[in-house]
Amino acid sequence: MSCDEKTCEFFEPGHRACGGCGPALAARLITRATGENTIIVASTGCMEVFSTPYPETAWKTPWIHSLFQNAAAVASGVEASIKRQGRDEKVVVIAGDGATFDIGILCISGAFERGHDITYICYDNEAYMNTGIQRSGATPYDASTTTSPAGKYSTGNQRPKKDLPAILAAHGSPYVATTSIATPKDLMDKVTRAINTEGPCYIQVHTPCCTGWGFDGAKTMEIGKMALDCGLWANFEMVDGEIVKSRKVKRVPVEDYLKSQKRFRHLFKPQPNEAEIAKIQAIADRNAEKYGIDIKPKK
Amino acid sequence: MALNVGCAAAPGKARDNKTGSWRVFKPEFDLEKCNKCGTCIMICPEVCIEEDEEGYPKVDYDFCKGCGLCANECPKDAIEMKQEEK
Amino acid sequence: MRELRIHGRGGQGSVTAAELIATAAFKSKVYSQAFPAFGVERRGAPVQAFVRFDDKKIRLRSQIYEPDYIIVQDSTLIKDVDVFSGLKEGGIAIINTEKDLEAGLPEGVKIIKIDATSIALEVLGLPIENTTLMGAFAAATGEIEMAAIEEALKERFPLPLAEKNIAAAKKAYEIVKGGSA
Amino acid sequence: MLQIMEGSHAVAEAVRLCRPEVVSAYPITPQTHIVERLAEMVADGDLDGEYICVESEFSALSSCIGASAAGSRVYSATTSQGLAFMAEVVFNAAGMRQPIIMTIANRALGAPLNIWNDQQDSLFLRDSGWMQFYAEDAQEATDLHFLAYKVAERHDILLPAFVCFDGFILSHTFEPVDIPTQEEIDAYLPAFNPYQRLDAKKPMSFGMYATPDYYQEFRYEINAAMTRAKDAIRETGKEFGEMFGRDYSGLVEGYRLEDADTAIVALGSICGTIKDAIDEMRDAGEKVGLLKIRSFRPFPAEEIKEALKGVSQVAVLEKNINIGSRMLGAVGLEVKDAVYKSGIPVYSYVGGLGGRDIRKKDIKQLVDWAREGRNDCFFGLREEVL
Repeated sequence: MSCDEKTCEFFEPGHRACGGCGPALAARLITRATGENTIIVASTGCMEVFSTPYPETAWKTPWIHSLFQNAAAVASGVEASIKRQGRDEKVVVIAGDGATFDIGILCISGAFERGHDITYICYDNEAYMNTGIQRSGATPYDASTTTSPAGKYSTGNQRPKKDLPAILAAHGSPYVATTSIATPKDLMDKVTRAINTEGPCYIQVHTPCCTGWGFDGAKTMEIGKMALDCGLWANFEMVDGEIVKSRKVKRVPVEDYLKSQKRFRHLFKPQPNEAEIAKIQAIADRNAEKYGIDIKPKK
Repeated sequence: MALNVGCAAAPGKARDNKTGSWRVFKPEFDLEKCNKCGTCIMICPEVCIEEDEEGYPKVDYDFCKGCGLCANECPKDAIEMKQEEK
Repeated sequence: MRELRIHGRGGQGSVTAAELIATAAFKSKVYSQAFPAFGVERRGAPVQAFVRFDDKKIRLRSQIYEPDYIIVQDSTLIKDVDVFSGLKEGGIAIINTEKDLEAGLPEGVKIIKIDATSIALEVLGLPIENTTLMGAFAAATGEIEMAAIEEALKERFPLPLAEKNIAAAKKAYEIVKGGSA
Repeated sequence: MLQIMEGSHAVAEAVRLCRPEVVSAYPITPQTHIVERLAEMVADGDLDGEYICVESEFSALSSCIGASAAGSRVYSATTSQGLAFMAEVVFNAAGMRQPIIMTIANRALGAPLNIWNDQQDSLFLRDSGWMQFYAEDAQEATDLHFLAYKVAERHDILLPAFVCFDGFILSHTFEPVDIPTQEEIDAYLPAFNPYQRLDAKKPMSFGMYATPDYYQEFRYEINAAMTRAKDAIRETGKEFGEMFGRDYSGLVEGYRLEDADTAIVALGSICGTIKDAIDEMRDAGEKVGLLKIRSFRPFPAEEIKEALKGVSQVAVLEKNINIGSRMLGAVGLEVKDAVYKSGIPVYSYVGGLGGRDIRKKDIKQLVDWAREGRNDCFFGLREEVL
């Protein structure tokens, strides 16, 4: 099938994502960047379920799903096979954060250590959304999920996000980047760069989930931008393990971002929990330092 | 329809699922305000807005779920979400 | 069917010896089967390996409890392990020893004592006597031909090493044939 | 040409002759010698394929799915804990109808940890949708790989297959094996012709999910393919026999069953020992025979019924335990079902677990037990430690 000349879209309408779905937008933007000569390997997850109820597939490029945790291994096999056949399709994994940060990390570690020429893209909606919003290793500090509920003795998820970009960079990945559906051009540019970089590359896309995080689907991009603006999400690039570029922002405090989502609502009821908000602010501050995202005032 | 071996399928059937019926609010476009920036086209998670012959956005309401993302992101406030008349 | 049980210690090449004897037997137009006493024994621990010989295809898969022949690669095993267990009346035991062993040897079997370690040291420069004992086994039992041992060793080892092993096996073969063992 | 070699190396030779394009495996005793030899072959250029040195069995079979779906003939091997670890992928590969061939060097499952032979590992996956073939000796293990690829890749079958051979007892034993030439195997086994594959020129989605509207039909279809596999095995096995003189047209194989009053039923290498025991019993005037099940999946119930129709009792020797089942062993249960209407008593005897040696005298004891009507017992138990 050739590229639709007018739109070059490889993700079709009719899929069953929630209105305003961040991952659906990510799927669309990723496939625009990867183009027709790409084989997509998917993990089990929300995106897999909303896009491929038999016989309705939303994917116009070759696509394969096997299990929750084995996308990186399946991709290894696809890559080995097409290499052996002398074919030139790009092999791109698209998997959720649960499949990536938690259950699939063994397969990912193996695939990255072996150096397969694949691009692994994690759509990070910061919890297990397919099964009903349970915490994952990507869930941010203090977010309330169904397995890390805020309660009388808890302020929600008690651990910060796992630093997966650093872990995969430490595997010797030539190109690791983070991006967001709130920055579509950045997302597509990074995907393009990754698929054209030899070796195992990793991209983590921030994909706000209106249902899981508790906000109106019209605000999916807005929430993404707020995460960038407060520093709880940073867009950066790592080449051969070094951070080489990051998206600069004039940072704002984290409160507005937290207030915008039900998963953080407990931090403001009955009155703002200053101590916890300060801890989250500290996470943003550390991100800002680590990734160099602050716009420095001109001297 | 015979089953395809191994639960595989060729593209094309997703369009059988007309998600437009999910819609509660409908985006209405004020083309007077539109500057043809293409933001709404680019960011629609349903891939159901395309350019018309003059470069203006054209919604395929068969699939628009009425999420309002386009209206929220439109830099010219040219899109208004109106309650669907049923 | 004739059966051989090899007693050795981990690292002495008992399994290799069994495989080489089976290979030599196969090359002597005999059906053969070689297998280790599958274990997790580490270097130095007592181990066993088995070989069967027959003029027809071998189907039996159990371990060997009543051997026609035994090879004891290290005489110190005699006090640790009942190496003679089940050895058939009139069977042959080939024991690698430098001492003149007398005590603890069973009656009604043929005992062949040979100082294979000294031969291996002299010919190979290494105290690895498994291939040397193949020569002794060939001479004592007639199950395999010396020419087949040569062929098997040449297949298994690169040439200079194969030649040395052949020389060691031949030396043991001649000693046993000559009755001086 | 008849050569003497280790069973694992014979299997590796067979795999090489099948020209897999992608091999992906993880080391585990007693399977390791196969994949080590294949890695050597790739390193030396004797096998022209990709060898993926994966970090786990889970990835081994997962990458096989990817490579198979992308259009390559693939191979893997494992056993026991490794097979259990990849169990989720085992079901998935079958459901995705990828004709993957995997050698299982049968070994016990822990706990307790045990590296020795029995057949609990492959048998626990009997409902996974993989064909399961059991080899009596290194020759059969070798030949079954050619057969397995040929059956699995048929477009009317498209099922993966285990070629099971007993760990250590076959994998680590040196014995004579006739290894065909490349020309012979090329003439028997055509190049892989995928039914459908991942291909940018003809995009398709593989491994979609099925709602209650479709799932059951996919399970119906895989079972229908497994049923069709019986004829496919007969045809390809017969063809193999015509080309190589070793006939595998039967899913079962009888040995001295004619006029037997007692039949022993078994899988795998123990059949050799049983044949020797039967010869001795026959010499002593006892009418005993063996029915070897070569294909456990698909299960040849009709052949079993036919083969056992004249006997008075059946002793099923089980190297597995079907814990908590109505019958102690999984094989006995199915054999009993196969002969149900005939009323012939079928007894299940479990032994040889975790590498416990089985001797001719044990076989003779089982025949006696069957004649006495004893059922559902272990043999070779060390009563003194119980």
